[in-house]
Amino acid sequence: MVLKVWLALFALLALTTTMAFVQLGSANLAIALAIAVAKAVLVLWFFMELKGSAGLTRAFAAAGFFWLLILIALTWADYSQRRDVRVPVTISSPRSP
Amino acid sequence: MSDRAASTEPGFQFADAAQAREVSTLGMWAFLATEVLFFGALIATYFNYRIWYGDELIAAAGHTKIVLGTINTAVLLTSSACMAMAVWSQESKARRAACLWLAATAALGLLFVAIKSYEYLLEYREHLVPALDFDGARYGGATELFFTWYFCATGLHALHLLIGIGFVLFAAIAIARDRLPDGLSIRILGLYWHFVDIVWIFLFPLIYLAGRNG
Amino acid sequence: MSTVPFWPVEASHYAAQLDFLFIGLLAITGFTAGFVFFLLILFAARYREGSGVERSTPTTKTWEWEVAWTTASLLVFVGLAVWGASLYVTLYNPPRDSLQIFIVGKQWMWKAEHPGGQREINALHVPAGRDVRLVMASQDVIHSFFVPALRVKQDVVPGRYESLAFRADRPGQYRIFCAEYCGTDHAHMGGWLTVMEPRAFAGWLRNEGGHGTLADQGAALFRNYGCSGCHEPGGTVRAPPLEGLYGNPVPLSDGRVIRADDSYIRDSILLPKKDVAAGYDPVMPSFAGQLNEDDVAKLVAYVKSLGSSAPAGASR
Amino acid sequence: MSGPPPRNYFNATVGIRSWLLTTDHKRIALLYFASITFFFLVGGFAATLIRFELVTPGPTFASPDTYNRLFTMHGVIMVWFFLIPSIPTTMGNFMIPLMIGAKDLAFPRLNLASWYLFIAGGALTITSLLLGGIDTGWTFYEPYSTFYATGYVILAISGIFLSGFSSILTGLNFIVTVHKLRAPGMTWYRLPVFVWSTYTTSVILVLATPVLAMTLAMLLVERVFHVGIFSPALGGDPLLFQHMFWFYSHPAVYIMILPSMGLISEIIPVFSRNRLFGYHFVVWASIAIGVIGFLVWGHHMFVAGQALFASLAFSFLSYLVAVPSAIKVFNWIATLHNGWIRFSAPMLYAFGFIGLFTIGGLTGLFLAALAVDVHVTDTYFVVAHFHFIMVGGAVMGYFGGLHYWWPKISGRMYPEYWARFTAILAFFGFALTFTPQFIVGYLGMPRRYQSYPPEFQVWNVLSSAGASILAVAYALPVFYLGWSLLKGVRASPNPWNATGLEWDVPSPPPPENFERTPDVIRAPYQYEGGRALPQAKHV
Repeated sequence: MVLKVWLALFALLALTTTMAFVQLGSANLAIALAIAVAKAVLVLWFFMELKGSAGLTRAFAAAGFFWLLILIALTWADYSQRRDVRVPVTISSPRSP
Repeated sequence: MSDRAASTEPGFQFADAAQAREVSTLGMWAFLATEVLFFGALIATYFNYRIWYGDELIAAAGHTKIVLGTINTAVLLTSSACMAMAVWSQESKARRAACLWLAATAALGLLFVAIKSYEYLLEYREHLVPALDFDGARYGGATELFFTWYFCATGLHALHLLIGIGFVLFAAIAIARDRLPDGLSIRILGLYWHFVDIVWIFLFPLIYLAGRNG
Repeated sequence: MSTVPFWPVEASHYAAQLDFLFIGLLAITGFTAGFVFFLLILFAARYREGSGVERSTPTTKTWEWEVAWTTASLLVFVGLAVWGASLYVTLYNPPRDSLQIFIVGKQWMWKAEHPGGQREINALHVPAGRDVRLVMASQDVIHSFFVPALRVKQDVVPGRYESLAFRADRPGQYRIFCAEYCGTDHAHMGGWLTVMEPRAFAGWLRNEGGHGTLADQGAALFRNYGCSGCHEPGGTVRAPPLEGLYGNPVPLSDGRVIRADDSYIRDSILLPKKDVAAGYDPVMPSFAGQLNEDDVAKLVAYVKSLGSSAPAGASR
Repeated sequence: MSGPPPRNYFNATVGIRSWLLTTDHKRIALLYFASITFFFLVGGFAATLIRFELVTPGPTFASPDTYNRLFTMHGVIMVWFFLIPSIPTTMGNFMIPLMIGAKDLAFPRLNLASWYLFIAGGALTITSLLLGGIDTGWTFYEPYSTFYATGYVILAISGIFLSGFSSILTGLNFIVTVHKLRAPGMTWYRLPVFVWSTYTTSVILVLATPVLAMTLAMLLVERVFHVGIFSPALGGDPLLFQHMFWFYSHPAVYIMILPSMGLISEIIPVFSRNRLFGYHFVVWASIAIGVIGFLVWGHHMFVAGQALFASLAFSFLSYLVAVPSAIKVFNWIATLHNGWIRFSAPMLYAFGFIGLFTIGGLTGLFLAALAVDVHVTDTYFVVAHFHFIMVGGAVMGYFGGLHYWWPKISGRMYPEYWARFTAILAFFGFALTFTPQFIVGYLGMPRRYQSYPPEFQVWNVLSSAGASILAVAYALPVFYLGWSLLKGVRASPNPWNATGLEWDVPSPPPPENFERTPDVIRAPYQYEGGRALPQAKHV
């Protein structure tokens, strides 16, 4: 079982490295993160035995990541909207994000 | 020590060994939640600066060594697999196998640190280390900001890895000399090691892969 | 100031609106607090241990009460949130033709520069009844420009322009404070805002004189820092022309298009490699070390004076 | 008073070693109690100096720099070394195992490690204080604290860093204990509300403190290596520091108030001999405060240059987080209905809490309204608001809980009339200190000002007068509680005739808490016509 997961992780690593060299603009970050999440879930589910553990342990595992998302989401709300709104209308610069 | 007979040896407050195991696992998971947020603050910093300096961070990330980064990720993933084997064999009472797998995990961990320090040396030669002699003229824009963040994140990760290697070697010796009280499993050590691996899984794309499509 | 002040003076229409909101909040929270205290004292007195009051069997079903006071407080709170926000948004879009004054916050003093070149330290003169927009920058730490009489405040973060818009209606002298802790003399970093009748203000501008308009001083800096060497026609190095640049969209080398505003010009002077104009290579050196905020402001005014699509009211 | 006192956790073992290496949660609670009392007195002393300085508009006795170091020390010590650890580490450590029927916490040695980390952190911060202190304000805002501040910032930050890890370990210990070590029959809805609120506090502690640790670590890197993650010189953003600092610091104020709310929910049913009104709503209100508390930190940065969209979102969410607090206050008031109210000291502290916390909470609505916040943020209006919540709420609750469980902790009764007098004195001293600050705040007096315009002097003199009364009211308990340790009447196991599990063991309790693990048969606070129905029966 450990061998299968190990090979899957290597496959994903190869995939994400090759995908990095493909020019996709802003989608690159999204794909790289998606693959990273997939690898992390593999490690969590099999290596850290979340598969066999109680719901409570899974809740503890998910709590950390969920709270990190809160921090990232609400700071994103500020950073993505900050530049142009502050400058008054006379010379507003709608800088495309 | 106090003569509270019923309550001196550790674990007196647990009804039985199974509860002790559950409690230690839950305790480690709670600790890992704090570690997720501890590294999370760094990752949030990266995302916010990525919103502001998207292209500059990509350009700055171009200076990172992707080949070494990919090898390192492979090394760490393999060490995670070895740790999983070690936990599995230790719990099925295969003491010798557990020792070997733990030794392999520690060795791979040390290999990772070696490759990482070699990478640091290369970056030092290219004057990319902010505090020492960052070459401001050559690398404009947010490069210095990116490398400050890079050294904080990878430095902290390497520190966690070294602590992990210390514990793995300690556990390996304890199992070899059979001084480990039976029932005490190295599962929680495995959880810690896998967590350090997950942190690297998320740092890898942010540091190395971002720079390739600038 | 013999009488003990209880309520801050209102120097602008916005201040009156804000006080109305404050009194509204005071009324609602006062009523709630009064209701809670009344019940507290009533129950404490009525159900004290010794009293023989008949205690009917305690109600077991409590959720009607809960739903009642939860929805009540939720509705009241949402209403207050919307009221507060609506007033806040008016601060954000000042009319286009406001008088622009440039303020620099430095450790323990406010330096103001009027478009006509007049300079003031820890003081500010503005015409009554006219919209004023302060474009503020800080040279060291975070400061905060605060005029209690106008009920406005804006932190000044170093490395960025912050703008604060207000319209002072009542002539008089009002205090200016620094509201964000900035070091030893944080308490002494303040002064007086003098609101004058437009005529008196014009008189004040004249006799203040000043040493040439902001734009003229900018032109002098433009030459002796060597900007003209590249940016003027016939320059040695190929650099984007600045005539008619201000306020117009600028295509960048990485495909984005942004409008050339104050912040864009400022960033191009201090961090030139950040937004490189399309078709030019990033050779411009950074002036971050050599220019302080006042000089940058003058250069920005000079670039603006080279013609811009925005209505001329801003800088003359 | 006949014969030697029975064997209890106090005299089970003797000697310094048995105290410094103890793993008994009751002893660690007392170690914490001694250390935070010391920090409370140090921080309180700084507060009296500040109020004394503000009596005259100009410099009274301190130079601007000394004043800046005073208010920074007052902030740092009160926040990280008194308010955050106060209730969870003392009463939480002592009472939670007793209230859920456990022999000890899940990780006793980790508990002792947490105390040592706390002491190490405290020592570092006190050393930075003795060497000259820091003048950055307890918020350490970025460009000033890294490149312009002259004090021993690195030492102080490392002290706070260690105290942060100490509270993480305590939080972690409580979470696992409440999940796994409850006595048979103690279901989640039979847990006393104090255990619920300390559990929620621990969840906040565990999830918020790491972000503070990382932010302070980055600040240290920046100050030591002069290289900026937040510094504008490199294009970094000082607001990012504020975002991550307040991501911790707003949940931190809920860490301070939730345990006090738990204590009030314990005290009011006992002294009004009445069932707690809407137990489920009070419990879920605590959890709601814990969760929504993480979404509102932006209201500290409305004028800091945050985007309009973010400010609107944070303002709306800040109003949402006020709703659970309102629910709790209404439930406490409803509990008094149809009760037999006795005005003993803990109940007076509880009334003081409800009064002052309600005002503090409602003034929070002023600050959440965007337009009003532009005028009053960074003025004494804000100072009054958070002191109403932290001093009027958390500290009143702390003293209430201290008196409520004093018989159980020390085995002695405190002198009742002294305690009642102190509670009333504290209430009025507090009101006189902080109400004038609302007025002078709206007038526009900024905070952290060593000298202020003369027209604000009247209100400041009133506030300083109130502060001296408050200082007396906080000093008195040290004397009469100390006196009660030696001369106090011996306490019975259940002096208040209350229903919790902790009242079924002798006071002070034996080292192993319960001879046989209790079998819980009933929810807490079950008072039938004034008669208490105990929660568990002991087979």
